[in-house]
Amino acid sequence: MSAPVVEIRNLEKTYGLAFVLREVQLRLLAGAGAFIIGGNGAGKSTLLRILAGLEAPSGGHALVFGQDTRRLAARYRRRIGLMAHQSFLYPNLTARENLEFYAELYSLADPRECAHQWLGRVGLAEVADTRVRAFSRGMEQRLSAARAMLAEPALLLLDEPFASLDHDGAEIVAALIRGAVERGACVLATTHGIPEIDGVELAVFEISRGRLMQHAHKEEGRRGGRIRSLLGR
Amino acid sequence: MGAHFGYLFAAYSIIFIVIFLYVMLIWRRQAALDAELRTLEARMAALTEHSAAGRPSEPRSGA
Amino acid sequence: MSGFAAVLRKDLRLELRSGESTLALLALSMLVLVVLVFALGAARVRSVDAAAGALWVAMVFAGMLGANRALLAERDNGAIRGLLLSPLDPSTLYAAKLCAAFIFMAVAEVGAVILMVLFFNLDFDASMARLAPILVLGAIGFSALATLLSAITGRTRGGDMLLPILVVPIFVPALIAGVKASAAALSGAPFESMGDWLKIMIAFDVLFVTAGYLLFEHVVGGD
Amino acid sequence: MNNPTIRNWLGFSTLALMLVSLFMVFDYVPPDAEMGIAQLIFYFHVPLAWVAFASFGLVAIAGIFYLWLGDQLWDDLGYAAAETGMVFCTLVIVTGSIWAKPIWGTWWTWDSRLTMTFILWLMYGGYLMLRASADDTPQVARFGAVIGIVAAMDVPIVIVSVRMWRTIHPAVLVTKQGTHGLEDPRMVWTLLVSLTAFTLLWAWFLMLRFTQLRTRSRMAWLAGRIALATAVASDPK
Repeated sequence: MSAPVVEIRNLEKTYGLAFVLREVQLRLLAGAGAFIIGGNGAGKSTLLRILAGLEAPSGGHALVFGQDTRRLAARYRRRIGLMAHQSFLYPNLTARENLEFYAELYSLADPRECAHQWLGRVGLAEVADTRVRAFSRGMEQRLSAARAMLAEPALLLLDEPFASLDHDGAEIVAALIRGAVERGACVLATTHGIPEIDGVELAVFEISRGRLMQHAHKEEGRRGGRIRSLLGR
Repeated sequence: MGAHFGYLFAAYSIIFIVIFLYVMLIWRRQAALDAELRTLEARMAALTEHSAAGRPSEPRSGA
Repeated sequence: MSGFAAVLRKDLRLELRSGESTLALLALSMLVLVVLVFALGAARVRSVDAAAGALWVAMVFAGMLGANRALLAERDNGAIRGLLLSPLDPSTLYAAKLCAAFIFMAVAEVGAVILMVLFFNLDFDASMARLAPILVLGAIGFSALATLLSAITGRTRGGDMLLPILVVPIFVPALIAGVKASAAALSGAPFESMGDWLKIMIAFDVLFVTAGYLLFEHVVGGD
Repeated sequence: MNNPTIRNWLGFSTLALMLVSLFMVFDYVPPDAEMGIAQLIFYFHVPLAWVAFASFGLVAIAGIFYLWLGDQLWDDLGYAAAETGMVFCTLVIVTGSIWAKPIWGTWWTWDSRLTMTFILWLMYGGYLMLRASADDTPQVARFGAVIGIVAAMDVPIVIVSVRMWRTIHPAVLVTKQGTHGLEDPRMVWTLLVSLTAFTLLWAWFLMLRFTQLRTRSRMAWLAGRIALATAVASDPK
């Protein structure tokens, strides 16, 4: 058995007199797909940011590949892909330039080819040479997904990956998530409602009052293939 | 006393005035800190009333 | 190493595309020189001391603007977080940002020197060649300091105001040395007479490039 | 260190020694033959400068330890030192200026030591403005540490450069001939007593501020605990 990709023990996060997360326990293995649901401000994004090492926990431990996320060495950072609320893209660069830049940062073998492939995969090949400034929110979100997955990370952290995507866009991103899980990556994503991705067994957790709990999976929700993400849309 | 006594007096007065003002500043900050501490204590008291199990442990140094 | 080149290339490309920073830097340099010509009055305009001082005032203000703008690009869409998450070493990021800041400042300086010669009735002669190493050393030191400190002020409230307050006092030794050496260079004094001032500037540059390289990871780190 | 008894005794002995040194300055020590009575400012001016510079040194040392060990204690120490240093540095400049007026005939000259003190004042003023404009997060603590270290590194270069720039400051303590300007043993004693008095005052201020900042840091921690405990207590069982 390999070590868990994500291991969270007794994680706590507080801001002053307000708590965000408490008693959070989570273990995810390679090839696992998990979604976290919960209302606005429930602490979903905070949890992902802690796992990416962008924020420090107030108590407890968050381990990624067995390493404390507070001090992640470069060789562990390169195995994490984060798609956050902010797209991390440069508005004045074109879609292609943005992806090539990040491919270079991750020292991928052929940045040009890699960017080209990913633009095709997220359906942005036609606007590859348009500046991101001119993109709609949905297009930017797709490019952001490509940016996060470019280096084929072993741990994929997705914050609201389906937000502001149309049906086609949501399907593209769902297919990418499926692909990532199939190649053995561990995917942890947040969303508002209970998601369904065809052909992927998803564990669903819910953050409620700062605690992370396994969500009772609704069997009747699994109908008709495709994706039915985002309750309330 | 010499012609420059005024300067000397001014210099020493200013030193003591500033020291006094700084002590006052520290004093006022202490009052604010005490008030904050009382708020926390009230929260803690309310908590122990609510449930004895939920009582937080004492802070350790360097926490 | 590829990370360094990628970031530097990206910054230069962004700059070439909009030209915003360089234009703003040039415009500000020109305005500072114009203001100083009026403020100093006609009597002082032909003095090399005044010219050297004005040049450095322009350089400090332009450098400050440049440092603020360099960070702005990374703040859009939170791109700096994307960089920090990548395998890129923070020190490498610092080196690349320092290089970019230096290049923008050097371009602005060339413009400022030309304007200084015109406004202060100087000549384009051999003294310009002596001025060059002084300005290069000054730009390195300023970029090193401003890149480190703008990473701090860029992440605090009212940071744009704080940057000059933090940078200028620390930059004073290089400023004193730079102005003195520039005045000497413009008045045609032999190179040896500037030696001590140049040594101060070299010491300043070495110290602050090293400090920035080592400390940068602490100012860009998470939380 | 945080014992209130020690703090109070320190406060009292500081006060007593300050009064003693005041008495020595105004009644015991003979004024300087050349500079006259205004030279008596010297006996408080020099100790003030000493504690101000010591504070700023401490800011840098605390900064190094904070970045190295990450313990909030070092940040609290650095912040306290920067603040007390700023109070004393302000007094150094003010008393120096008052001394300069009768002796040099001007409130301010760009003499090397004046300039250096003023630059230090500006640097740590910037440090305190940064701290005042931001919340107390580990991030801001790191910012403070970095600025404290960078500013201290700058001091030697500042000294060399402003000395080359110009200097007219009186060398009261060490003259070029290697003899010190304090011929009378009473002068030496007065200086030593006031140095001790100000060192104690410095330690007292530092301790008061440091204790307050420690309390504040612990209270922030406690607030987090209370938040979590409140959540647990109100959980539906």
